Amino acid sequence: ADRVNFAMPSIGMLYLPVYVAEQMGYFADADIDANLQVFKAGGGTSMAAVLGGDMDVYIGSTSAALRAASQDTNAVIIGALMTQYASNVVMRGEFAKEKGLTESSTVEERLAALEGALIGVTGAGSGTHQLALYMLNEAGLDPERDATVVFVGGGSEILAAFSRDRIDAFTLSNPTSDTAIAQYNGFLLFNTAAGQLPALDGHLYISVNTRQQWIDENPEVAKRMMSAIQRAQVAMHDPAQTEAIRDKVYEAYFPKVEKSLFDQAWTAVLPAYPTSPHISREQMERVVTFLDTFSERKLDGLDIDAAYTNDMLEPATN
Amino acid sequence: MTKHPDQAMTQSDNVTSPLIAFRNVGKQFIVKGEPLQAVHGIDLDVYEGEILTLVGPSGCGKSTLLNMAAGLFAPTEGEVFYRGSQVQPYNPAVGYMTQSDHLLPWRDVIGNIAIPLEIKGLSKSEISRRVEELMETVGLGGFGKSYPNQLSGGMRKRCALARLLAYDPETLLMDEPFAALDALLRMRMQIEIRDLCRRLNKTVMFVTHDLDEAVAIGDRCAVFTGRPGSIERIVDVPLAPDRNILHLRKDPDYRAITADLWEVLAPSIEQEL
Amino acid sequence: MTKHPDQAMTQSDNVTSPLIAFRNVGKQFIVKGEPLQAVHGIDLDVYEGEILTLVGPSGCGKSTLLNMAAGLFAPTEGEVFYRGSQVQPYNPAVGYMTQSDHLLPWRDVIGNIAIPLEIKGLSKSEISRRVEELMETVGLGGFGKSYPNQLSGGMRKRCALARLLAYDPETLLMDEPFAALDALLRMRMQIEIRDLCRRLNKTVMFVTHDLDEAVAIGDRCAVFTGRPGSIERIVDVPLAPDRNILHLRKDPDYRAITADLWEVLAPSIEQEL
Amino acid sequence: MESLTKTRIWTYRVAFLAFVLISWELASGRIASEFFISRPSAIAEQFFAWVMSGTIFYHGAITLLQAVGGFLLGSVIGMCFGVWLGRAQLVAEVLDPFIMMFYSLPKVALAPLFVLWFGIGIDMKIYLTATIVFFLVFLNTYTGVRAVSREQVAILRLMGATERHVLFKVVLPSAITWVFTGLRLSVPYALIGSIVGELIASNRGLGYLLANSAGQFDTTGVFAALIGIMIMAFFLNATVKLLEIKSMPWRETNSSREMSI
Amino acid sequence: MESLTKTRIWTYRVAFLAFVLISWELASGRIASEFFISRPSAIAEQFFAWVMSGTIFYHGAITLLQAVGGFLLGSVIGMCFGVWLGRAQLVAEVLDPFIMMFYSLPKVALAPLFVLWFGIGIDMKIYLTATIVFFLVFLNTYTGVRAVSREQVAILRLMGATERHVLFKVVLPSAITWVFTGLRLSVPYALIGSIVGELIASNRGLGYLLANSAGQFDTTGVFAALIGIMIMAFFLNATVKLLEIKSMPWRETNSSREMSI
Ligand SMILES: Nc1ncnc2c1ncn2[C@@H]1O[C@H](COP(=O)(O)OP(=O)(O)OP(=O)(O)O)[C@@H](O)[C@H]1O
Ligand SMILES: Nc1ncnc2c1ncn2[C@@H]1O[C@H](COP(=O)(O)OP(=O)(O)OP(=O)(O)O)[C@@H](O)[C@H]1O
Ligand SMILES: [Mg+2]
Ligand SMILES: [Mg+2]
Repeated sequence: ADRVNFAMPSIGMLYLPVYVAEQMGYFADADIDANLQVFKAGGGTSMAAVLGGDMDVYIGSTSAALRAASQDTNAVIIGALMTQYASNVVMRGEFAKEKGLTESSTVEERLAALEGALIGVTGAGSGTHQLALYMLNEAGLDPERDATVVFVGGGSEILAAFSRDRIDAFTLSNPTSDTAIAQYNGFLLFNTAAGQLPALDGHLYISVNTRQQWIDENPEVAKRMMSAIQRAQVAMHDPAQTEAIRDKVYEAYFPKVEKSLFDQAWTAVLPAYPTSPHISREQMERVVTFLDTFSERKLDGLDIDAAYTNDMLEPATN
Repeated sequence: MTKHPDQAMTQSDNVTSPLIAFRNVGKQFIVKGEPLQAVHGIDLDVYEGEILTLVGPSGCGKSTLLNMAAGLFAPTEGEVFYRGSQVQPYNPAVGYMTQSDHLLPWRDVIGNIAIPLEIKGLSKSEISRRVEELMETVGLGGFGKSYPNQLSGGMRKRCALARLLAYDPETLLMDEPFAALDALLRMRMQIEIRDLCRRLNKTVMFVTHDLDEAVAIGDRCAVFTGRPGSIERIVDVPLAPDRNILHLRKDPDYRAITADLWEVLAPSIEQEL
Repeated sequence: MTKHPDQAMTQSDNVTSPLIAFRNVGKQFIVKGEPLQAVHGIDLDVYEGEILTLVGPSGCGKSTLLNMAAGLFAPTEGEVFYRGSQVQPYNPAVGYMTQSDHLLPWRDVIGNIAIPLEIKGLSKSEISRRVEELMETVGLGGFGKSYPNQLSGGMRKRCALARLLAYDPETLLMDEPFAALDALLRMRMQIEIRDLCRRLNKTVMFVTHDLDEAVAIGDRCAVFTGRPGSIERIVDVPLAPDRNILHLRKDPDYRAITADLWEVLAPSIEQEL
Repeated sequence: MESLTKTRIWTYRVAFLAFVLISWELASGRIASEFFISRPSAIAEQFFAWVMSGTIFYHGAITLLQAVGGFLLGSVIGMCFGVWLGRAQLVAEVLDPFIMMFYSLPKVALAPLFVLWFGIGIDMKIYLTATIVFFLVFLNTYTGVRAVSREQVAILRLMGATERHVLFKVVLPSAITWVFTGLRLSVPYALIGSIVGELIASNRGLGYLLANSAGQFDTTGVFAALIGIMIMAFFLNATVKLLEIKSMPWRETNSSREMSI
Repeated sequence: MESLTKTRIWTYRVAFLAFVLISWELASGRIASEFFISRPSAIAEQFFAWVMSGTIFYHGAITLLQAVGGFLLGSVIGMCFGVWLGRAQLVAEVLDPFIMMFYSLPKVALAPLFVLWFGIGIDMKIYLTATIVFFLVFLNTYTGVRAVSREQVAILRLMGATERHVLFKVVLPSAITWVFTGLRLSVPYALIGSIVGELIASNRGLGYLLANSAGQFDTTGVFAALIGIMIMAFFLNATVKLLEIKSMPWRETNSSREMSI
């Protein structure tokens, strides 16, 4: 079997197809020996490991790959893993009530409610941070003056801060959002995984990234890997299999999470996954535009066409 | 002379009862797990107002005896009494000028001499006045700002002596205090000490290797035998209490006692002669 | 006696040329930014095979002179020569027994005495044989495993002395080596040192405060005046080189010289008499 | 002569710095991609831009406040504990393994608890920093107090000194080299603590600047923030050193005096 | 009597531990939610399960390997540098600010560079740990060497000692207390370094176990992993202490001997 080293920023609901392919034996079927490594140090470090040659594939945010690609490295995106901005936005129940929000409030009302809120995100420059900035921007609020964005670290820190009312809202994926809602009286402001923010519907959030050299040297392995991932994406959406797969992934990766919470999260996050890793140029352009909206450093030097390829996918799905 | 209240007149405090009493005292150290008997069977009385000198071979336990009188450690046999009560750790009635000077290296001469005065809580100006005086007494005038490592060996000793005098205790334990001083200075210091004791009724235990000194300064002299140390003889010095140390060298009595001591201490050499 | 090759016979190396020569030597220390003249205008020759004793008031610069002979620091005026060439830092031809013992606290007596032998690279068995011998010489037999802080003051000195003898240098600088020894032991050591020098033609500079000792042991005696130190007089000791130190005390010549020295050193006291 | 060696030292320092920077500039893009190591000129430019806009001062001030606050808190408590346990042997023996074990915990793993108890404000970062500094100062102070000469203590005791006298006249002066080594060890860790605290939760401070740049994969920004941290470290270190010299006048005499033995 | 105080110390330790654990157990669910502080009984259960399944040994062994490897590497280099710079004053003066500044950099910020240069294997974690340990050992050794009595060195020099003799017979023995304090300071940081290295990138080791539990909001697992780290710290610390006593026989004599002045 060919060994493929996956660098992943954390263990979470954002990388399910990889877990599925691993647990369901899709990788094995494709004659791939998958080695999953956690890089808590973040996307930059993961990308560094891939570019340095220690790791082969970085499963993570598209923005990390794009940044690298725009700075003279041969980073390349070879497939879409998740095509929704699956960081949900949860607000303190009290705060939401004060702002007069209900289940039926419109997107505009919800956005406007962010005024004056203390919004917790994981880290500076992270996907959750960008989402917060995006929402404030959409709401016509100045992120410096009309609200405060705080970097609170990982899920535990965010929950700790949220439980003590130290932040008013946060953006983070399942199951943190589910926990906050269930245990700490949170109000689900936006279910982005379900595409509730129209402008971000279909956003290429998580992708399969590698270095050009690797696919040049191992085109066959890359193709087999991508087909296994695609197989996983398809299987997850198959109503006949999805529950069995869910339980298997739960057993292997999330045994400590409350089962009902996990099931809920699975259902919530499923729509965020496409059934094909195919990437369109329009998707790429949207990501670039999105990033350029907030960052001081623009992605000027980026050659979009060189930064991604669908060549590793089976032609049939194109 | 200030008496420490907790020490004063506890019991049968008449003229003949000794100030310091060693009763069948022995001390055993443990060196690398093996016992080492430093002194044994010491019976010794030191009376108020007298100067008792201790002479004996190197390593016979003279310093050990002073340490016990100061309460640094207890004897392993027998008992040591001070004014009738057993000596407890850190006997505050005694001042101790140790064999090594143990000056504080981070304080200059003034600072070192000032320590006991600071502990007593004197005022700044009072302290500096006293220190100045003491520096003159021991001949360190002008060296107040030198640190111990900038002094000569003899000057360090004098600094320690000044510190002892600054403490001004009831009883002085002095372990070879004048060993590093030149003959002239040494004689001056001997006079100073005798004078001090007579004037202020201090009691002194004084260790020396110089038999002339032992006789010149002492009212009595305890002679030790070698290891394990014990007292061979206690020699009375029949010189006048107000003797003039300057003139002693030509005093026949003085010479006789010194020669006598020599014989007690170094019979082997005397035989060879 | 091994001669260090880089030291040997550099120039006019005849009998009358001195081994160590101080030429108009002065030394100034800086204390708290202010200059302090320790010694000045010292002219002194030390000849091979002789024992030169140095006496003088405390703080007059005797140790300073030895330090310069050992090359610890250079004089601020004049020059110090050893065998005709200027003394460089760490003169390897001399062994120095310093005023403080400076034993290594983490080595026991055996370990401390062994240091120079280890540096010379002797074999283990040779080292332990020599150390055993030296411990007997200085009377430390049985204390080999004690650490310095478990020794009495005099025993520490003896340990330092044994270390010096183990080094076995061409020239010995000794700063009050016997100050903490009792009279008997002291005399034994004096005999030992004189014997050593006569047998092996060692040269010795010997600081002491004991005038009797200075005369008993010395071939010549340099007398210092007080600060800033300078040499007042160099007294020849007209005693036989193979004198018997044991008998000296009754030798009239010896007494005369001692009394003479007293007068040089302490005219003030003599006046009072 | 004093100032001559000073100039010489500074010359060497500048030469060394120049050497490092030039090698870096040359290596960048050749030996390693600029994406990872940036280049000194770009970093300088970025840093200068931050200086001009005041960004660096705004963020630096907050980090400094936290670092100094945590440093003071941690070192004062560390010293007190060190002195106390140094004098109370039994308590020290009992507590020693717990202190060591507590200190082996990666603070990052305790982040949720810190957030829970101290929130996400400046105080949390100060406590975090203090926690880190405490240990370094404590262990050095403790060792220093244990190393105090028992003889000197005994001498003072004989003069009727109380525990307070012994402490201030012997124990502290003789342990001071140890204490200051602990303090100097702590300077870098105070800054690291402050920055790690900012990485846990904040929206300002050099740690934020760092994370923000890192989040945007802006290596130049990362290094510019690190330069800010290093400059701060330099000045904090210099301050502690100055304090050290001032507190130990006899040390200076010791090293500049000629030795006589 | 020796062993009597030993038992006493252990009794107190156990009592202290019991007190902490019971307060924790009681606080859990009352003062703070179990979600954040878990409870000792649950942690013990989890830890025991890991012991039975061997999980803790598998992950612990790797963390230990890295910690010990990094500790040895860092401390050896730290000692060598400390001794060298301690004897070479000028070089020390020149390099001092750079060393301090380098050490104020949060290692986490340098993670990408570490990964780039040393990969993500065990060696990267060893280097990271060594980097952290180096500084603590270096600064203590350096100070220790600077504090060596110049007089003792001079005495040996006069006996014709070479630099090597001086080093092994005076400098090292007299700096050894300092060196060991540096080593004891480093033990916790070696573990922290190893774990931070695992947090940067890994799929095994206690750091992974920690991250894995944290990722699942399994506070019990987090604490059980921390317990593993603490136990390791305890034994490493005990080892260093033992070594310390063995290397300084005269110290023991010093503290158990009766003092005479
Ligand atoms: N702390 C100690 N531990 C072990 N042995 C000790 C200790 N102090 C002294 N001794 C031993 O006790 C004996 C007596 O020592 P002490 O210092 O009392 O002698 P001393 O009469 O003062 O000798 P000196 O005239 O040389 O100073 C010596 O053999 C010494 O080795
Ligand atoms: N390292 C130093 N720094 C400053 N001053 C010093 C230093 N060493 C000695 N001195 C001063 O130099 C003078 C001579 O000192 P030295 O030690 O040579 O005297 P000495 O003749 O050996 O006296 P003693 O008989 O008391 O040992 C003294 O005044 C002393 O204070
Ligand atoms: Mg003694
Ligand atoms: Mg001298």
